[in-house]
Amino acid sequence: MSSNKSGEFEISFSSDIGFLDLVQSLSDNIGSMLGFDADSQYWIGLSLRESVINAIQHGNKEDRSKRVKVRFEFRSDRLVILVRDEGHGLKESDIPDPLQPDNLLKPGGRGIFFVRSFMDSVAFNVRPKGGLEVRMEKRMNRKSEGDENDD
Amino acid sequence: MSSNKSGEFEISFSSDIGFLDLVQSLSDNIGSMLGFDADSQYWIGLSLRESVINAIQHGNKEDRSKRVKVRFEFRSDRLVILVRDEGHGLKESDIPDPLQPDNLLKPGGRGIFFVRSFMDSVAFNVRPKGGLEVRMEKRMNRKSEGDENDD
Amino acid sequence: MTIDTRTSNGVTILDIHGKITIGEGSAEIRNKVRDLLQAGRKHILLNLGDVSYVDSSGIGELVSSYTTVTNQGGDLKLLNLTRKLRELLAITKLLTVFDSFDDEKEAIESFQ
Amino acid sequence: MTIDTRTSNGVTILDIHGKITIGEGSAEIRNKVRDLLQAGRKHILLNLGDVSYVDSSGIGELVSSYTTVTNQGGDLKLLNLTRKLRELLAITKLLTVFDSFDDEKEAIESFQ
Ligand SMILES: Nc1ncnc2c1ncn2[C@@H]1O[C@H](COP(=O)(O)OP(=O)(O)O)[C@@H](O)[C@H]1O
Ligand SMILES: Nc1ncnc2c1ncn2[C@@H]1O[C@H](COP(=O)(O)OP(=O)(O)O)[C@@H](O)[C@H]1O
Repeated sequence: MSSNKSGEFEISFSSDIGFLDLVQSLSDNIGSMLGFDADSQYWIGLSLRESVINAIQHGNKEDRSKRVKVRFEFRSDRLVILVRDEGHGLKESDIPDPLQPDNLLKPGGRGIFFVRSFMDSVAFNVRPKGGLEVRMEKRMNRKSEGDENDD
Repeated sequence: MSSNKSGEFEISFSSDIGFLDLVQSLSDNIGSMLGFDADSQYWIGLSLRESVINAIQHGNKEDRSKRVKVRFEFRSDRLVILVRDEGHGLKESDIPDPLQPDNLLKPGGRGIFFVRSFMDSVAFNVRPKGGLEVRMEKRMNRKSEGDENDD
Repeated sequence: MTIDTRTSNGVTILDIHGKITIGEGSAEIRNKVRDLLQAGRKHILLNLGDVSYVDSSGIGELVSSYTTVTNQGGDLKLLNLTRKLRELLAITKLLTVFDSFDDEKEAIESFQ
Repeated sequence: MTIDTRTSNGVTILDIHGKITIGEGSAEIRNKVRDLLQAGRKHILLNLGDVSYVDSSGIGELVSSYTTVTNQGGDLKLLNLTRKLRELLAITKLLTVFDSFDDEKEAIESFQ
Protein backbone atom coordinates (compact mmCIF):
# COMPACT_ATOMS: atom_id res chain seq x y z
CA MET A 1 0.00 0.00 0.00
CA SER A 2 3.06 2.20 -0.20
CA SER A 3 1.81 4.01 -3.28
CA ASN A 4 -1.81 4.47 -2.45
CA LYS A 5 -3.88 3.66 0.59
CA SER A 6 -6.97 2.44 -1.17
CA GLY A 7 -8.02 -1.08 -2.07
CA GLU A 8 -9.10 -3.94 0.10
CA PHE A 9 -7.89 -7.08 1.76
CA GLU A 10 -10.23 -9.96 2.51
CA ILE A 11 -9.85 -13.13 4.53
CA SER A 12 -12.10 -16.15 4.89
CA PHE A 13 -11.60 -19.11 7.21
CA SER A 14 -13.26 -22.11 8.84
CA SER A 15 -15.06 -21.45 12.15
CA ASP A 16 -12.16 -22.35 14.41
CA ILE A 17 -11.14 -20.32 17.47
CA GLY A 18 -7.59 -21.43 16.69
CA PHE A 19 -7.44 -18.84 13.89
CA LEU A 20 -7.99 -15.91 16.26
CA ASP A 21 -4.31 -15.14 16.84
CA LEU A 22 -3.65 -15.21 13.09
CA VAL A 23 -6.49 -12.77 12.43
CA GLN A 24 -5.36 -10.51 15.21
CA SER A 25 -1.75 -10.32 14.07
CA LEU A 26 -3.02 -9.56 10.57
CA SER A 27 -5.07 -6.75 12.06
CA ASP A 28 -2.01 -5.42 13.91
CA ASN A 29 0.03 -5.47 10.71
CA ILE A 30 -2.69 -3.64 8.79
CA GLY A 31 -3.02 -1.09 11.57
CA SER A 32 0.69 -0.44 11.55
CA MET A 33 0.80 -0.28 7.72
CA LEU A 34 -1.88 2.41 7.84
CA GLY A 35 -0.02 4.36 10.49
CA PHE A 36 -2.36 3.84 13.43
CA ASP A 37 -0.59 4.30 16.76
CA ALA A 38 0.08 1.27 18.97
CA ASP A 39 -2.95 1.89 21.22
CA SER A 40 -5.33 2.20 18.27
CA GLN A 41 -3.88 -0.96 16.73
CA TYR A 42 -4.54 -2.72 20.04
CA TRP A 43 -8.16 -1.62 20.31
CA ILE A 44 -8.90 -2.33 16.65
CA GLY A 45 -7.42 -5.80 17.16
CA LEU A 46 -9.55 -6.39 20.26
CA SER A 47 -12.72 -5.21 18.50
CA LEU A 48 -12.03 -7.48 15.56
CA ARG A 49 -11.25 -10.36 17.92
CA GLU A 50 -14.58 -9.94 19.75
CA SER A 51 -16.50 -9.79 16.48
CA VAL A 52 -14.80 -12.88 15.10
CA ILE A 53 -15.43 -14.82 18.33
CA ASN A 54 -19.11 -13.87 18.05
CA ALA A 55 -19.21 -14.90 14.40
CA ILE A 56 -17.72 -18.30 15.25
CA GLN A 57 -19.69 -18.94 18.44
CA HIS A 58 -23.06 -17.20 18.12
CA GLY A 59 -23.24 -16.97 14.32
CA ASN A 60 -21.77 -20.22 13.03
CA LYS A 61 -22.30 -22.17 16.29
CA GLU A 62 -18.74 -23.49 15.92
CA ASP A 63 -19.75 -25.49 12.86
CA ARG A 64 -16.36 -25.79 11.15
CA SER A 65 -17.93 -26.21 7.74
CA LYS A 66 -19.26 -22.65 8.02
CA ARG A 67 -16.96 -19.77 7.25
CA VAL A 68 -16.17 -16.37 8.69
CA LYS A 69 -15.25 -13.58 6.29
CA VAL A 70 -13.41 -10.43 7.28
CA ARG A 71 -12.90 -7.60 4.86
CA PHE A 72 -10.58 -4.65 5.43
CA GLU A 73 -11.38 -1.59 3.30
CA PHE A 74 -8.77 1.13 3.12
CA ARG A 75 -10.24 4.61 2.74
CA SER A 76 -8.23 7.80 2.66
CA ASP A 77 -9.50 8.83 6.08
CA ARG A 78 -10.47 5.58 7.79
CA LEU A 79 -10.27 1.82 8.06
CA VAL A 80 -13.51 -0.10 7.54
CA ILE A 81 -13.76 -3.69 8.78
CA LEU A 82 -16.63 -6.02 7.89
CA VAL A 83 -17.13 -9.34 9.68
CA ARG A 84 -19.60 -11.81 8.21
CA ASP A 85 -20.89 -15.16 9.41
CA GLU A 86 -23.44 -17.72 8.18
CA GLY A 87 -25.75 -17.64 11.20
CA HIS A 88 -29.19 -16.18 11.86
CA GLY A 89 -28.16 -12.64 12.70
CA LEU A 90 -29.32 -10.66 15.72
CA LYS A 91 -31.75 -7.93 16.68
CA GLU A 92 -29.94 -4.90 18.02
CA SER A 93 -32.61 -4.43 20.66
CA ASP A 94 -31.67 -7.89 22.02
CA ILE A 95 -28.08 -6.91 22.78
CA PRO A 96 -27.89 -6.60 26.57
CA ASP A 97 -26.30 -3.54 28.21
CA PRO A 98 -23.46 -4.84 30.43
CA LEU A 99 -23.56 -1.66 32.55
CA GLN A 100 -27.09 -2.40 33.79
CA PRO A 101 -26.85 -3.31 37.50
CA ASP A 102 -28.46 -6.69 36.79
CA ASN A 103 -25.80 -7.46 34.18
CA LEU A 104 -22.75 -6.03 35.93
CA LEU A 105 -21.68 -9.35 37.46
CA LYS A 106 -22.66 -11.58 34.55
CA PRO A 107 -19.73 -13.48 33.03
CA GLY A 108 -20.69 -12.61 29.42
CA GLY A 109 -22.19 -9.84 27.37
CA ARG A 110 -19.26 -7.42 27.02
CA GLY A 111 -17.98 -8.24 23.50
CA ILE A 112 -20.16 -5.89 21.47
CA PHE A 113 -19.82 -3.28 24.20
CA PHE A 114 -16.05 -3.31 23.66
CA VAL A 115 -16.48 -2.98 19.90
CA ARG A 116 -18.80 -0.01 20.40
CA SER A 117 -16.39 1.55 22.89
CA PHE A 118 -13.26 1.35 20.77
CA MET A 119 -14.44 1.80 17.19
CA ASP A 120 -15.80 5.10 15.82
CA SER A 121 -18.89 3.46 14.40
CA VAL A 122 -20.46 0.00 14.47
CA ALA A 123 -23.46 -1.22 12.49
CA PHE A 124 -25.21 -4.60 12.39
CA ASN A 125 -26.77 -5.76 9.21
CA VAL A 126 -28.62 -9.06 8.78
CA ARG A 127 -27.95 -10.04 5.18
CA PRO A 128 -30.77 -11.15 2.87
CA LYS A 129 -29.01 -14.47 2.27
CA GLY A 130 -28.69 -14.94 6.04
CA GLY A 131 -25.83 -14.29 8.41
CA LEU A 132 -24.77 -11.23 10.29
CA GLU A 133 -22.51 -8.52 8.92
CA VAL A 134 -20.82 -6.32 11.51
CA ARG A 135 -19.44 -3.16 9.97
CA MET A 136 -16.99 -1.14 12.07
CA GLU A 137 -14.99 1.94 11.23
CA LYS A 138 -11.93 3.56 12.75
CA ARG A 139 -10.91 7.04 11.63
CA MET A 140 -7.28 7.90 11.06
CA ASN A 141 -5.65 10.89 12.63
CA ARG A 142 -3.98 12.37 9.59
CA LYS A 143 -2.08 14.91 11.67
CA SER A 144 0.19 13.73 14.43
CA GLU A 145 0.35 15.70 17.66
CA GLY A 146 3.72 17.15 16.72
CA ASP A 147 2.48 18.73 13.51
CA GLU A 148 3.18 22.37 12.90
CA ASN A 149 0.49 24.95 12.18
CA ASP A 150 -2.05 22.72 13.77
CA ASP A 151 -4.56 24.13 16.16
CA MET B 1 -5.78 -24.28 15.10
CA SER B 2 -4.82 -25.41 18.57
CA SER B 3 -7.30 -28.24 18.59
CA ASN B 4 -6.95 -29.60 15.10
CA LYS B 5 -4.67 -28.70 12.26
CA SER B 6 -7.15 -28.99 9.45
CA GLY B 7 -9.24 -26.32 7.80
CA GLU B 8 -8.27 -23.49 5.52
CA PHE B 9 -7.50 -19.81 5.49
CA GLU B 10 -8.04 -17.70 2.39
CA ILE B 11 -7.07 -14.16 1.46
CA SER B 12 -8.01 -12.02 -1.50
CA PHE B 13 -6.66 -8.57 -2.33
CA SER B 14 -6.31 -5.93 -5.03
CA SER B 15 -3.26 -6.23 -7.32
CA ASP B 16 -0.98 -3.94 -5.36
CA ILE B 17 2.66 -4.70 -4.61
CA GLY B 18 2.12 -2.76 -1.37
CA PHE B 19 0.31 -5.80 0.09
CA LEU B 20 3.37 -8.06 -0.22
CA ASP B 21 4.70 -7.48 3.29
CA LEU B 22 1.26 -8.16 4.77
CA VAL B 23 0.97 -11.45 2.87
CA GLN B 24 4.45 -12.45 3.86
CA SER B 25 3.97 -11.79 7.56
CA LEU B 26 0.73 -13.78 7.40
CA SER B 27 2.70 -16.61 5.83
CA ASP B 28 5.31 -16.39 8.62
CA ASN B 29 2.59 -16.54 11.26
CA ILE B 30 0.96 -19.53 9.62
CA GLY B 31 4.32 -21.26 9.29
CA SER B 32 5.05 -20.71 12.95
CA MET B 33 1.52 -21.79 13.99
CA LEU B 34 2.08 -25.06 12.12
CA GLY B 35 5.45 -25.60 13.77
CA PHE B 36 7.70 -25.10 10.74
CA ASP B 37 11.24 -24.13 11.74
CA ALA B 38 12.48 -20.59 11.07
CA ASP B 39 14.32 -21.51 7.87
CA SER B 40 11.30 -23.30 6.40
CA GLN B 41 9.09 -20.34 7.32
CA TYR B 42 11.53 -18.10 5.48
CA TRP B 43 11.59 -20.16 2.29
CA ILE B 44 7.83 -20.68 2.29
CA GLY B 45 7.44 -16.92 2.66
CA LEU B 46 9.84 -16.24 -0.21
CA SER B 47 8.09 -18.78 -2.47
CA LEU B 48 4.73 -17.21 -1.72
CA ARG B 49 6.15 -13.73 -2.27
CA GLU B 50 7.52 -14.68 -5.71
CA SER B 51 4.20 -16.26 -6.71
CA VAL B 52 2.19 -13.24 -5.58
CA ILE B 53 4.53 -10.86 -7.43
CA ASN B 54 4.02 -12.94 -10.58
CA ALA B 55 0.24 -12.96 -10.09
CA ILE B 56 0.22 -9.17 -9.74
CA GLN B 57 2.71 -8.38 -12.51
CA HIS B 58 2.46 -11.11 -15.15
CA GLY B 59 -1.07 -12.34 -14.38
CA ASN B 60 -3.06 -9.23 -13.53
CA LYS B 61 -0.69 -6.78 -15.28
CA GLU B 62 -0.92 -4.55 -12.20
CA ASP B 63 -4.57 -3.82 -12.91
CA ARG B 64 -5.75 -2.92 -9.42
CA SER B 65 -9.33 -3.89 -10.19
CA LYS B 66 -8.15 -7.49 -10.61
CA ARG B 67 -7.63 -9.61 -7.55
CA VAL B 68 -5.10 -12.11 -6.26
CA LYS B 69 -6.33 -15.00 -4.11
CA VAL B 70 -4.17 -17.05 -1.82
CA ARG B 71 -5.48 -20.11 -0.05
CA PHE B 72 -3.69 -21.94 2.74
CA GLU B 73 -4.86 -25.52 3.26
CA PHE B 74 -3.79 -27.24 6.44
CA ARG B 75 -3.28 -30.98 6.05
CA SER B 76 -2.06 -33.29 8.75
CA ASP B 77 1.29 -33.77 7.02
CA ARG B 78 1.74 -30.66 4.88
CA LEU B 79 0.85 -27.08 4.08
CA VAL B 80 -0.71 -26.49 0.66
CA ILE B 81 -0.71 -22.95 -0.78
CA LEU B 82 -2.71 -21.94 -3.85
CA VAL B 83 -2.14 -18.60 -5.60
CA ARG B 84 -4.67 -17.48 -8.21
CA ASP B 85 -4.77 -14.52 -10.56
CA GLU B 86 -7.09 -13.27 -13.32
CA GLY B 87 -4.57 -13.32 -16.17
CA HIS B 88 -4.02 -15.53 -19.19
CA GLY B 89 -1.96 -18.24 -17.50
CA LEU B 90 1.32 -19.65 -18.78
CA LYS B 91 2.70 -22.67 -20.61
CA GLU B 92 5.17 -24.53 -18.42
CA SER B 93 7.39 -25.11 -21.44
CA ASP B 94 7.73 -21.33 -21.76
CA ILE B 95 9.28 -20.91 -18.31
CA PRO B 96 12.98 -20.16 -18.95
CA ASP B 97 15.72 -22.04 -17.07
CA PRO B 98 17.80 -19.42 -15.25
CA LEU B 99 20.77 -21.81 -15.04
CA GLN B 100 21.17 -21.93 -18.85
CA PRO B 101 24.42 -20.09 -19.71
CA ASP B 102 22.44 -17.66 -21.91
CA ASN B 103 20.16 -16.79 -18.99
CA LEU B 104 22.71 -16.71 -16.17
CA LEU B 105 23.26 -12.95 -16.38
CA LYS B 106 19.69 -11.93 -17.19
CA PRO B 107 18.11 -9.68 -14.58
CA GLY B 108 14.84 -11.70 -14.40
CA GLY B 109 13.56 -15.23 -14.63
CA ARG B 110 14.42 -16.62 -11.17
CA GLY B 111 11.07 -16.36 -9.36
CA ILE B 112 9.56 -19.70 -10.33
CA PHE B 113 12.99 -21.30 -9.99
CA PHE B 114 13.03 -20.22 -6.33
CA VAL B 115 9.55 -21.62 -5.75
CA ARG B 116 10.60 -24.93 -7.31
CA SER B 117 13.78 -24.97 -5.22
CA PHE B 118 12.20 -24.36 -1.85
CA MET B 119 8.80 -26.06 -1.99
CA ASP B 120 8.33 -29.84 -2.11
CA SER B 121 6.02 -29.67 -5.09
CA VAL B 122 4.78 -26.97 -7.46
CA ALA B 123 2.09 -27.29 -10.12
CA PHE B 124 0.70 -24.76 -12.60
CA ASN B 125 -2.88 -25.00 -13.63
CA VAL B 126 -4.59 -22.67 -16.10
CA ARG B 127 -8.17 -22.47 -14.89
CA PRO B 128 -11.10 -22.93 -17.29
CA LYS B 129 -12.44 -19.50 -16.34
CA GLY B 130 -9.01 -18.01 -17.02
CA GLY B 131 -6.16 -17.12 -14.76
CA LEU B 132 -3.27 -19.10 -13.39
CA GLU B 133 -3.38 -21.22 -10.27
CA VAL B 134 -0.03 -22.05 -8.73
CA ARG B 135 -0.26 -24.91 -6.24
CA MET B 136 2.68 -25.46 -3.94
CA GLU B 137 3.16 -27.85 -1.07
CA LYS B 138 5.54 -28.00 1.86
CA ARG B 139 5.73 -31.14 3.95
CA MET B 140 6.01 -30.94 7.69
CA ASN B 141 8.69 -32.78 9.61
CA ARG B 142 6.61 -34.42 12.28
CA LYS B 143 9.72 -35.60 14.13
CA SER B 144 12.27 -33.09 15.32
CA GLU B 145 15.96 -33.93 15.13
CA GLY B 146 16.12 -34.52 18.85
CA ASP B 147 13.49 -37.24 18.84
CA GLU B 148 14.30 -40.49 20.55
CA ASN B 149 14.09 -43.87 18.85
CA ASP B 150 14.39 -42.19 15.48
CA ASP B 151 16.76 -43.57 12.87
CA MET C 1 -1.78 -19.16 30.63
CA THR C 2 0.03 -20.50 33.67
CA ILE C 3 -0.75 -19.91 37.33
CA ASP C 4 1.80 -19.97 40.17
CA THR C 5 0.49 -20.18 43.71
CA ARG C 6 2.11 -18.79 46.85
CA THR C 7 0.95 -17.72 50.31
CA SER C 8 1.72 -14.66 52.38
CA ASN C 9 0.16 -13.79 55.77
CA GLY C 10 -2.80 -16.07 55.15
CA VAL C 11 -3.45 -14.63 51.70
CA THR C 12 -3.17 -16.91 48.67
CA ILE C 13 -1.53 -15.08 45.80
CA LEU C 14 -2.06 -16.41 42.28
CA ASP C 15 0.61 -15.10 39.89
CA ILE C 16 -1.01 -15.33 36.48
CA HIS C 17 1.19 -15.36 33.38
CA GLY C 18 0.15 -15.04 29.75
CA LYS C 19 -3.26 -14.50 28.18
CA ILE C 20 -6.66 -14.61 29.84
CA THR C 21 -8.68 -15.18 26.70
CA ILE C 22 -11.14 -17.53 25.15
CA GLY C 23 -8.61 -19.99 23.81
CA GLU C 24 -6.30 -20.11 26.80
CA GLY C 25 -7.72 -22.61 29.30
CA SER C 26 -10.69 -20.32 29.88
CA ALA C 27 -11.86 -21.86 33.13
CA GLU C 28 -8.46 -22.30 34.74
CA ILE C 29 -8.65 -19.38 37.16
CA ARG C 30 -12.21 -20.21 38.16
CA ASN C 31 -11.28 -23.86 38.81
CA LYS C 32 -8.21 -22.87 40.78
CA VAL C 33 -10.29 -20.50 42.89
CA ARG C 34 -12.90 -23.22 43.52
CA ASP C 35 -10.17 -25.60 44.74
CA LEU C 36 -8.85 -22.94 47.12
CA LEU C 37 -12.30 -22.30 48.58
CA GLN C 38 -12.77 -26.02 49.14
CA ALA C 39 -9.46 -26.04 51.02
CA GLY C 40 -10.81 -23.24 53.18
CA ARG C 41 -8.62 -20.53 51.70
CA LYS C 42 -10.86 -17.50 51.29
CA HIS C 43 -8.39 -14.64 50.93
CA ILE C 44 -7.31 -14.62 47.32
CA LEU C 45 -5.19 -12.08 45.48
CA LEU C 46 -4.81 -12.30 41.68
CA ASN C 47 -1.49 -10.84 40.55
CA LEU C 48 -2.15 -9.76 36.95
CA GLY C 49 1.11 -7.88 36.33
CA ASP C 50 2.39 -10.50 33.89
CA VAL C 51 -0.85 -10.89 31.95
CA SER C 52 -0.21 -10.08 28.29
CA TYR C 53 -3.74 -9.98 26.93
CA VAL C 54 -7.34 -10.01 28.18
CA ASP C 55 -10.48 -10.10 26.04
CA SER C 56 -14.15 -10.03 27.06
CA SER C 57 -14.05 -13.74 27.93
CA GLY C 58 -11.11 -13.02 30.21
CA ILE C 59 -13.03 -10.24 31.93
CA GLY C 60 -15.88 -12.73 32.36
CA GLU C 61 -13.43 -15.16 33.91
CA LEU C 62 -12.37 -12.57 36.49
CA VAL C 63 -16.00 -11.71 37.26
CA SER C 64 -16.96 -15.39 37.70
CA SER C 65 -14.06 -15.94 40.04
CA TYR C 66 -15.07 -12.87 42.00
CA THR C 67 -18.70 -13.90 42.43
CA THR C 68 -17.73 -17.48 43.34
CA VAL C 69 -15.46 -16.26 46.13
CA THR C 70 -17.83 -13.58 47.39
CA ASN C 71 -20.79 -15.99 47.47
CA GLN C 72 -18.78 -18.17 49.84
CA GLY C 73 -17.91 -15.32 52.13
CA GLY C 74 -14.38 -14.88 50.86
CA ASP C 75 -12.48 -11.97 49.32
CA LEU C 76 -10.93 -11.82 45.85
CA LYS C 77 -8.81 -8.77 45.01
CA LEU C 78 -6.63 -7.74 42.09
CA LEU C 79 -2.95 -6.74 42.03
CA ASN C 80 -0.91 -4.97 39.34
CA LEU C 81 -3.47 -4.18 36.66
CA THR C 82 -1.87 -3.36 33.32
CA ARG C 83 -2.92 -0.09 31.71
CA LYS C 84 -5.08 -1.85 29.12
CA LEU C 85 -6.80 -4.10 31.66
CA ARG C 86 -7.51 -1.11 33.91
CA GLU C 87 -9.18 0.60 30.95
CA LEU C 88 -11.35 -2.44 30.22
CA LEU C 89 -12.42 -2.67 33.87
CA ALA C 90 -13.07 1.07 33.97
CA ILE C 91 -15.40 1.22 30.98
CA THR C 92 -17.30 -1.87 32.15
CA LYS C 93 -17.72 -0.25 35.61
CA LEU C 94 -15.96 -3.23 37.19
CA LEU C 95 -13.27 -1.06 38.79
CA THR C 96 -15.98 -0.10 41.27
CA VAL C 97 -16.61 -3.79 41.98
CA PHE C 98 -13.07 -5.08 42.34
CA ASP C 99 -10.63 -3.95 45.03
CA SER C 100 -7.35 -3.42 43.17
CA PHE C 101 -3.81 -2.56 44.26
CA ASP C 102 -0.45 -1.65 42.77
CA ASP C 103 1.48 -2.58 45.91
CA GLU C 104 1.58 -6.18 47.10
CA LYS C 105 2.18 -5.38 50.77
CA GLU C 106 -0.72 -2.99 50.85
CA ALA C 107 -2.90 -5.55 49.09
CA ILE C 108 -2.06 -8.25 51.61
CA GLU C 109 -2.65 -5.96 54.57
CA SER C 110 -6.09 -5.02 53.20
CA PHE C 111 -7.31 -8.57 53.87
CA GLN C 112 -6.60 -8.33 57.64
CA MET D 1 16.74 0.50 1.40
CA THR D 2 19.46 3.05 2.06
CA ILE D 3 22.97 3.19 0.63
CA ASP D 4 25.99 4.75 2.35
CA THR D 5 29.06 5.45 0.23
CA ARG D 6 32.69 5.46 1.36
CA THR D 7 36.08 5.02 -0.25
CA SER D 8 39.09 2.97 0.78
CA ASN D 9 42.31 2.54 -1.26
CA GLY D 10 40.58 3.55 -4.49
CA VAL D 11 37.68 1.16 -3.92
CA THR D 12 34.16 2.58 -3.53
CA ILE D 13 32.30 0.68 -0.84
CA LEU D 14 28.51 0.83 -0.87
CA ASP D 15 27.07 -0.14 2.53
CA ILE D 16 23.56 -1.31 1.75
CA HIS D 17 20.97 -1.37 4.52
CA GLY D 18 17.50 -2.92 4.49
CA LYS D 19 15.70 -4.86 1.80
CA ILE D 20 16.71 -5.40 -1.83
CA THR D 21 13.28 -6.31 -3.12
CA ILE D 22 10.73 -5.31 -5.68
CA GLY D 23 9.07 -2.61 -3.64
CA GLU D 24 12.19 -1.02 -2.19
CA GLY D 25 13.56 1.47 -4.74
CA SER D 26 14.36 -1.40 -7.07
CA ALA D 27 16.76 0.46 -9.34
CA GLU D 28 18.64 2.32 -6.62
CA ILE D 29 21.79 0.20 -6.61
CA ARG D 30 21.95 0.12 -10.40
CA ASN D 31 21.55 3.91 -10.59
CA LYS D 32 24.17 4.47 -7.93
CA VAL D 33 26.57 2.18 -9.78
CA ARG D 34 25.94 4.01 -13.06
CA ASP D 35 26.74 7.33 -11.39
CA LEU D 36 29.99 5.93 -10.02
CA LEU D 37 31.06 4.64 -13.44
CA GLN D 38 30.35 8.04 -14.98
CA ALA D 39 32.57 9.57 -12.31
CA GLY D 40 35.31 7.15 -13.37
CA ARG D 41 35.06 4.96 -10.28
CA LYS D 42 35.31 1.40 -11.53
CA HIS D 43 36.24 -0.55 -8.39
CA ILE D 44 33.02 -1.15 -6.53
CA LEU D 45 32.39 -3.30 -3.44
CA LEU D 46 28.83 -3.93 -2.27
CA ASN D 47 28.71 -4.53 1.48
CA LEU D 48 25.57 -6.64 1.98
CA GLY D 49 26.07 -7.49 5.65
CA ASP D 50 23.17 -5.32 6.76
CA VAL D 51 20.72 -6.46 4.08
CA SER D 52 17.65 -7.93 5.75
CA TYR D 53 15.87 -9.46 2.77
CA VAL D 54 16.49 -10.25 -0.91
CA ASP D 55 13.97 -11.68 -3.38
CA SER D 56 14.41 -12.62 -7.06
CA SER D 57 14.09 -8.96 -8.09
CA GLY D 58 16.90 -8.15 -5.69
CA ILE D 59 19.08 -10.86 -7.18
CA GLY D 60 18.27 -9.34 -10.60
CA GLU D 61 19.35 -5.95 -9.29
CA LEU D 62 22.73 -7.35 -8.22
CA VAL D 63 23.18 -9.07 -11.58
CA SER D 64 22.30 -5.89 -13.54
CA SER D 65 24.75 -3.89 -11.49
CA TYR D 66 27.42 -6.51 -12.12
CA THR D 67 26.95 -6.59 -15.89
CA THR D 68 26.83 -2.79 -16.11
CA VAL D 69 30.17 -2.48 -14.30
CA THR D 70 31.82 -5.37 -16.13
CA ASN D 71 30.74 -4.04 -19.56
CA GLN D 72 32.57 -0.82 -18.79
CA GLY D 73 35.75 -2.59 -17.79
CA GLY D 74 35.22 -2.23 -14.05
CA ASP D 75 34.94 -4.69 -11.18
CA LEU D 76 31.98 -5.21 -8.87
CA LYS D 77 32.44 -7.55 -5.91
CA LEU D 78 30.36 -8.57 -2.92
CA LEU D 79 31.16 -8.36 0.80
CA ASN D 80 29.51 -10.03 3.81
CA LEU D 81 26.85 -12.22 2.23
CA THR D 82 24.22 -13.32 4.71
CA ARG D 83 23.57 -17.05 4.92
CA LYS D 84 20.26 -16.77 3.06
CA LEU D 85 21.69 -14.60 0.27
CA ARG D 86 24.60 -16.98 -0.15
CA GLU D 87 22.13 -19.82 -0.59
CA LEU D 88 20.16 -17.90 -3.23
CA LEU D 89 23.35 -17.10 -5.15
CA ALA D 90 24.52 -20.69 -4.83
CA ILE D 91 21.42 -22.32 -6.28
CA THR D 92 21.27 -19.79 -9.13
CA LYS D 93 24.97 -20.51 -9.93
CA LEU D 94 25.77 -16.84 -9.38
CA LEU D 95 28.34 -17.59 -6.67
CA THR D 96 30.57 -18.68 -9.56
CA VAL D 97 29.99 -15.31 -11.26
CA PHE D 98 30.47 -12.93 -8.35
CA ASP D 99 33.70 -12.53 -6.40
CA SER D 100 32.62 -12.47 -2.76
CA PHE D 101 34.42 -11.89 0.53
CA ASP D 102 33.81 -12.05 4.26
CA ASP D 103 36.75 -9.80 5.11
CA GLU D 104 36.75 -6.17 4.02
CA LYS D 105 40.55 -5.78 3.93
CA GLU D 106 40.93 -8.86 1.78
CA ALA D 107 38.16 -7.65 -0.51
CA ILE D 108 39.80 -4.25 -0.99
CA GLU D 109 43.22 -5.78 -1.65
CA SER D 110 41.70 -8.06 -4.32
CA PHE D 111 41.04 -5.02 -6.54
CA GLN D 112 44.77 -4.04 -6.70
N1 LIG E 1 -22.60 -12.96 15.06
C1 LIG E 1 -23.69 -13.08 15.87
N2 LIG E 1 -24.76 -13.83 15.47
C2 LIG E 1 -25.84 -13.99 16.27
N3 LIG E 1 -25.94 -13.42 17.50
C3 LIG E 1 -24.92 -12.69 17.96
C4 LIG E 1 -23.76 -12.48 17.18
N4 LIG E 1 -22.89 -11.70 17.90
C5 LIG E 1 -23.52 -11.45 19.05
N5 LIG E 1 -24.73 -12.03 19.12
C6 LIG E 1 -25.70 -11.98 20.25
O1 LIG E 1 -25.41 -10.81 21.02
C7 LIG E 1 -25.12 -11.18 22.37
C8 LIG E 1 -24.09 -10.23 22.98
O2 LIG E 1 -22.83 -10.46 22.40
P1 LIG E 1 -21.53 -9.98 23.16
O3 LIG E 1 -21.73 -8.58 23.60
O4 LIG E 1 -20.37 -10.21 22.25
O5 LIG E 1 -21.42 -10.87 24.45
P2 LIG E 1 -21.26 -12.45 24.62
O6 LIG E 1 -20.72 -12.97 23.33
O7 LIG E 1 -20.31 -12.59 25.77
O8 LIG E 1 -22.65 -12.96 24.94
C9 LIG E 1 -24.68 -12.62 22.32
O9 LIG E 1 -24.89 -13.30 23.52
C10 LIG E 1 -25.53 -13.16 21.18
O10 LIG E 1 -26.83 -13.52 21.64
N1 LIG F 1 0.99 -15.59 -12.94
C1 LIG F 1 1.53 -15.60 -14.17
N2 LIG F 1 0.76 -15.37 -15.26
C2 LIG F 1 1.32 -15.36 -16.50
N3 LIG F 1 2.62 -15.59 -16.75
C3 LIG F 1 3.44 -15.83 -15.70
C4 LIG F 1 2.94 -15.86 -14.38
N4 LIG F 1 3.98 -16.12 -13.54
C5 LIG F 1 5.06 -16.26 -14.33
N5 LIG F 1 4.75 -16.07 -15.63
C6 LIG F 1 5.68 -16.15 -16.79
O1 LIG F 1 6.81 -16.93 -16.40
C7 LIG F 1 8.01 -16.18 -16.55
C8 LIG F 1 9.02 -16.57 -15.47
O2 LIG F 1 8.60 -16.11 -14.21
P1 LIG F 1 9.65 -15.96 -13.04
O3 LIG F 1 10.47 -17.18 -12.98
O4 LIG F 1 8.92 -15.60 -11.81
O5 LIG F 1 10.63 -14.77 -13.47
P2 LIG F 1 10.30 -13.23 -13.76
O6 LIG F 1 9.01 -12.91 -13.10
O7 LIG F 1 11.47 -12.52 -13.19
O8 LIG F 1 10.23 -13.11 -15.26
C9 LIG F 1 7.57 -14.73 -16.48
O9 LIG F 1 8.47 -13.87 -17.15
C10 LIG F 1 6.20 -14.79 -17.16
O10 LIG F 1 6.35 -14.73 -18.55
